[in-house]
Amino acid sequence: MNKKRMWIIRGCTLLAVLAIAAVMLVVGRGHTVYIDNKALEYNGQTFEAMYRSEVWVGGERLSKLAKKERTMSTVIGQGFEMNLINTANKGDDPSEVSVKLSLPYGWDGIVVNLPGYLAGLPQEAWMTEFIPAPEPASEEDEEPETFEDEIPMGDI
Amino acid sequence: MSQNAPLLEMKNIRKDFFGNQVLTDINLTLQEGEVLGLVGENGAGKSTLMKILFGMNVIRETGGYEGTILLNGEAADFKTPFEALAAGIGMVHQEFSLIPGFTAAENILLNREPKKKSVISEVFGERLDVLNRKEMNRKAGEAIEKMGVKIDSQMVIHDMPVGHKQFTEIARELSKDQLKLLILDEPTAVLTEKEAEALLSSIRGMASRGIAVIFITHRLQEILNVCDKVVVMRDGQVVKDVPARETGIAEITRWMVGRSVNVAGKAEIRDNPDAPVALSIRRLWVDMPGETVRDVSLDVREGEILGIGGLAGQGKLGIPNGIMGLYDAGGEVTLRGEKIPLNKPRACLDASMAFVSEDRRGVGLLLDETLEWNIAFPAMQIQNKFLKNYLGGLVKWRDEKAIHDITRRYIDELAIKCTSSKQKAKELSGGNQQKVCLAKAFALEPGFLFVSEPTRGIDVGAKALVLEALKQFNRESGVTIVMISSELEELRQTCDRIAIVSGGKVAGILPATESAEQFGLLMVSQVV
Amino acid sequence: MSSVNQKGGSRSVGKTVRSFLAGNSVPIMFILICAVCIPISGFSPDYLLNEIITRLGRNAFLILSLLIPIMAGMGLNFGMTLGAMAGEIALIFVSDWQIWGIPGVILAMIVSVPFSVVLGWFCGKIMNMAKGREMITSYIISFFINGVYQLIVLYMMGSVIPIAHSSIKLPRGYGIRNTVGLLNMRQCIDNLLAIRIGGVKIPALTLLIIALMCLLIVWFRRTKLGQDMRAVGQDMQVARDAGIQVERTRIISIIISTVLAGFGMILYLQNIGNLSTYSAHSQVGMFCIAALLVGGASVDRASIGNVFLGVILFHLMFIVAPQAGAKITGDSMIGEYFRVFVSYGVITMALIMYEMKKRRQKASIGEQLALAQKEGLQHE
Amino acid sequence: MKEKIKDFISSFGLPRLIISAFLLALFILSPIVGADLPMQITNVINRFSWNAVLVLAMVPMVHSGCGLNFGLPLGIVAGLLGGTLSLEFGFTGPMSFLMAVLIATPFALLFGGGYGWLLNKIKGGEMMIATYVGFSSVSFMCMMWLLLPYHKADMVWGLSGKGLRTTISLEGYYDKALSNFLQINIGKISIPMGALLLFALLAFAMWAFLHTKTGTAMTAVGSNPNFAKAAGIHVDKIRMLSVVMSTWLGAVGILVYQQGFGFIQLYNAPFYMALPAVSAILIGGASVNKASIINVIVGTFLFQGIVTMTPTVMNNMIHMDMSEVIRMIASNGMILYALTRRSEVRR
Repeated sequence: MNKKRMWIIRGCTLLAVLAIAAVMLVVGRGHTVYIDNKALEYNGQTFEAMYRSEVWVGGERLSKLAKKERTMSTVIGQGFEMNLINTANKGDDPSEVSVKLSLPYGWDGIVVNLPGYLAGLPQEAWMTEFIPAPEPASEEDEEPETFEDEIPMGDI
Repeated sequence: MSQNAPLLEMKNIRKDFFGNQVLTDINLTLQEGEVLGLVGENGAGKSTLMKILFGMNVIRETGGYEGTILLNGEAADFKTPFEALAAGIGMVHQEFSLIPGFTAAENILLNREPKKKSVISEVFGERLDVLNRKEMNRKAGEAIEKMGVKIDSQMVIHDMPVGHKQFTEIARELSKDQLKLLILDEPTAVLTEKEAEALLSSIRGMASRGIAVIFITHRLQEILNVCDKVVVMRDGQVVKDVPARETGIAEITRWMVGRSVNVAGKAEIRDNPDAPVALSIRRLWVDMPGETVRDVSLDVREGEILGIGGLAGQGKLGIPNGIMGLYDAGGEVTLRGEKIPLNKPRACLDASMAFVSEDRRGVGLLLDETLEWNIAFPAMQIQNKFLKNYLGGLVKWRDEKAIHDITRRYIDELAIKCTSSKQKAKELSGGNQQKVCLAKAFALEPGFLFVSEPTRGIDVGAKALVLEALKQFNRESGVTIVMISSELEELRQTCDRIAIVSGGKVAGILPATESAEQFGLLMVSQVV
Repeated sequence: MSSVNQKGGSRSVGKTVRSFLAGNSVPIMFILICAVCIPISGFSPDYLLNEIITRLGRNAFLILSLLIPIMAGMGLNFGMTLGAMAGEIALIFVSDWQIWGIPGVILAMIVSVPFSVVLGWFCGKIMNMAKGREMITSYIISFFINGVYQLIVLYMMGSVIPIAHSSIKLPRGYGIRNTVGLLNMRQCIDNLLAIRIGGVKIPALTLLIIALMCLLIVWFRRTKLGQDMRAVGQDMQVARDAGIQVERTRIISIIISTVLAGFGMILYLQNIGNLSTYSAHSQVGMFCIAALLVGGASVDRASIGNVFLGVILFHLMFIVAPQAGAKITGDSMIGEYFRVFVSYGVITMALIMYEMKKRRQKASIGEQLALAQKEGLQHE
Repeated sequence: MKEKIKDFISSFGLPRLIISAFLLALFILSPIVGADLPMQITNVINRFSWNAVLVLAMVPMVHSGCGLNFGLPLGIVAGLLGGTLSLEFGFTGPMSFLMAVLIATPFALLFGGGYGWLLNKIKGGEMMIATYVGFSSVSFMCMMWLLLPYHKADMVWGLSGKGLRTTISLEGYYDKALSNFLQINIGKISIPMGALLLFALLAFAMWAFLHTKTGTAMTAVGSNPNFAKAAGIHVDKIRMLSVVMSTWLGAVGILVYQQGFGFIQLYNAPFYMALPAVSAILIGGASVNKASIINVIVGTFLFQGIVTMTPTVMNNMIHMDMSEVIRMIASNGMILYALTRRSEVRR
């Protein structure tokens, strides 16, 4: 009886720990969000980039995007919020937009195309995965010299 | 006394270690609240009997025992000491089993500590319960109360005088609620007079509480003072079982040592008082754990075989080990007029003394080496025998041939059973190992020989051979021999005079012809 | 007899005094070294203070993991390196799964546990087979497992064990790079609730965690298991006779130590901010042990106080030595080598003191006997 | 003799079996996978000649019961002092090797003496303390290499003009001093006779010593100190002697190694040099308190065989070089095995 009870308790604890782990896996997932101010082609239609777009994340200005510019921000978890102060064309007075995005779990890097988003196109149009360019193989080609290999066997 | 079944009943207990009988048909009953004094020489079988009762592993490892043990009329056969404990049998061994850094209280309740549950222990099991110190101290206090001897439950063991350690052990047993029978194995050995008295009175106290006590000691007076009945054992048999008030020390001693068949064919002994003194020992003390020598003065005469007897732990073994420099020693030793420096083994050996240690495997032999090495080594090192000198003695080369020859010689002379002289010492039987040790000593061709427990743990046949070899060595090459043994009989057969050591001092020296009783009295005279 | 024991009593008191001095000679020596080096090095006090506090947060937890095996009489656990490796493996996985920040740290700790337990169990088993030479054994075990670690990390990860991100993989396609960046969890715990007093940053949360750890150890000492460990540590045979499962207890103590070491390593690395895959663990054991000993601990006796004093003194020396050395000899390497030398020297000294103490305890009964005899004379 | 063989087989533990089987496999595989066998064999023999003496340095201390000499670096340090000084004093060619040995000797005796004294103070804890004595001495010398007043241009740092370099080329000094001496070339296999001869000489000396009175005493002390004491042997003296011998052999060993390797490596190089020697002799069939010359030869051969063969064979088979790792696991596993043998835990 007592033993059984103990095992039950242990099982629960184990589950609890695993649950925590699972939660961490979700809430801890880090993403890099790339915000583009580029013209977007979407089935024949072209959405022009804005003249200026200030990107604010977490109350501080990330950058001021001109045409064809990109900025990036990191976020932990799948919810991403930013404020945009857009100036469509030179001379217009800026309009403020606050943006809430939910990011796909699987993507490390996520590209958000502002013109597309603002034009209210479907998500797959303006949100794409960012695939880093395969770095040149030359970089760090040397075998990891395990210099703390306690035993430099090669030379007794 | 209660009329119903006795607390403990042992019926025809028999036990043999590999063929040689150590217990034969032991019968023993004990009422609850009764104090039983168990006496007998070393090797009489007391401790074996207790081991059986307490379910010690050695018993099962050596093939169990025959006969039945009844507790309150029910058969009991303990596989482990823990079962015995559970059944209410407690035992206080001679050597302490206490944690030095713990307080008395912690030791008394070792591994039986009262605990408090906690959240964490729910998960990781009760080993993570927190100790309930208050409760511990209370229980410890209680146990100490029961014992009726005042000791500080908060004192750390290694700051305690020996006596208090002993009491802590007893208190531990008393703290077990189920305790019905307490076995005390020479508890007073380490106590001062006053402590001993305190213990005795506390034993009475326990008895009055209905706890039965089996009390093993060599201090016969104590037995008479405290016990209800005395059981005397000899050669693995109960020779007497009488109420304490109906007997006396002299009688008990006779029962202890008196041989049923009194050895008739005693070898001729030579006791010539006017022989010059070969070795004279003055005010010797030796720090040999368990065999402490306190103050020994002794003269060994030229050409005799002097026996040194006495009960275990009284210090007889300390004497040769001290003189030969194996243990810390002080005092004065002169061999044939010249002073022997102590704590210098080499000096003794150079003075042509040799020693056959009682600790064959530990000191006597190179277990991993060949017989040749074992026999030739000391002679080689001390007297440069079996060596070839090259470059004018610069290189001392081992002379394998000479070594082989000497080894073969002794193998033949002492009839050592072995496959070859190259055999490893550890592969030999006890008896043959002992012979190798003798050969080692003989090879030194000593002028004076210490032999310590030459027959310990070897079978009867080998015993006779070894003793004969010694006697021959003495009689033929006139070497003075001091032979230490805890078996009085073999001393009486082999030796000319026998000194009895008791309480680390020489209690007396008698010719071997003296009656066993006399020796017995000496043995127990000043036991500590 | 009893009189002898009284003698023994008084003598043992004297011994405790002596052993107290012996035990604290090391810290005193270090205070002196630092006292000399600090002015020479010419570091500003609050720079030093900052450094010390950072290193305190970085190392204290690791060192705390050493206490329990000492309590169980298994000496300095050179096998704590195993825990460190477990922690590193966990971090590699976590950073491959792109779990960042505090969640990453927590996850890493959880992941490290199974590895630590297995390794600790192995270590304990082996040490039980080599009773009496635990330290050298645990020391060799750390090398042995280091080999296994490299087998896994250098050859299996990416080939057998899935590793997604090429950023931590070697270009050749399997094996982990020499350094794995942990930028995304760098000092995430230290910075949370960090307090700044003057120029000094105090990583409150980290220190809090360490404080909790200390409480945990204090609590553990008072549990049944803790009691058993102390018993086993002092006399295995007696403990066994009393029915304590000696082997099991010893293994548990090593497992606990290994797990804690794993956590400690993770905290350590989140502070450093990157993981040098093949070297981070190899020295950690040595430095932690040295620090503990500098704090006045010995092979058979260590307290939480030792840990903190040790961290402070040892790392103070560690910071100032190179500068001081450079100032004196004009060669910065001298200081570098000096501090390594000191670390090893300290451990060597501690080991020697320990062995000598063991032998000293055996002696001195002889004198007592001689004394007793004299007294005997007087009585007569 | 038959007995000897039997003993040898019986003392042959499972790990050893595995390791030697592994080496055998390597030898068989190497031609199959297209590695150049003669070259391999030459390498093995060469490495053997470099390292054998260092392994031999284990024997005396094992015999006297001081356990495995993890303190070997102490001897190595003495050797390094000898080597560097003989260069500093401007000796060149084979002469410089001879001088190096001569100069190293007093250091070795000095260090060994102190080391032995210490080990006698801490009987029972030898191995751990030996390890750390080695480490301390090496890290201490790290400072000395910088501070000692060396001036020889091709030893010190170019610009500062003081402080020894981390590696010093022995070009023109005792590089290959022994190896080239009566080198024999059979086809593609070349055998460094000189080095082997020196080892043979030392090994013979050791073998002979163990047959003298003192040598016998040493073995006895290792086998059972109490027995030796009872037989009037001055145990501490014998242990001391064994330690000094080990240290001196360590010093010579590193010099022999250098002459083969062609460089003096200073600073951290000696740190872990004890472990390979230790595992080598264990692989050869020694235990914590028994070791013979045969163990040394067999062990060094097996160990160096693995060291040299694995990389090439591995590379040719599966194109990844796991040799490093395999060596770490094999050798340390061997040491662990030896440490955990019940029979030896008694002391």
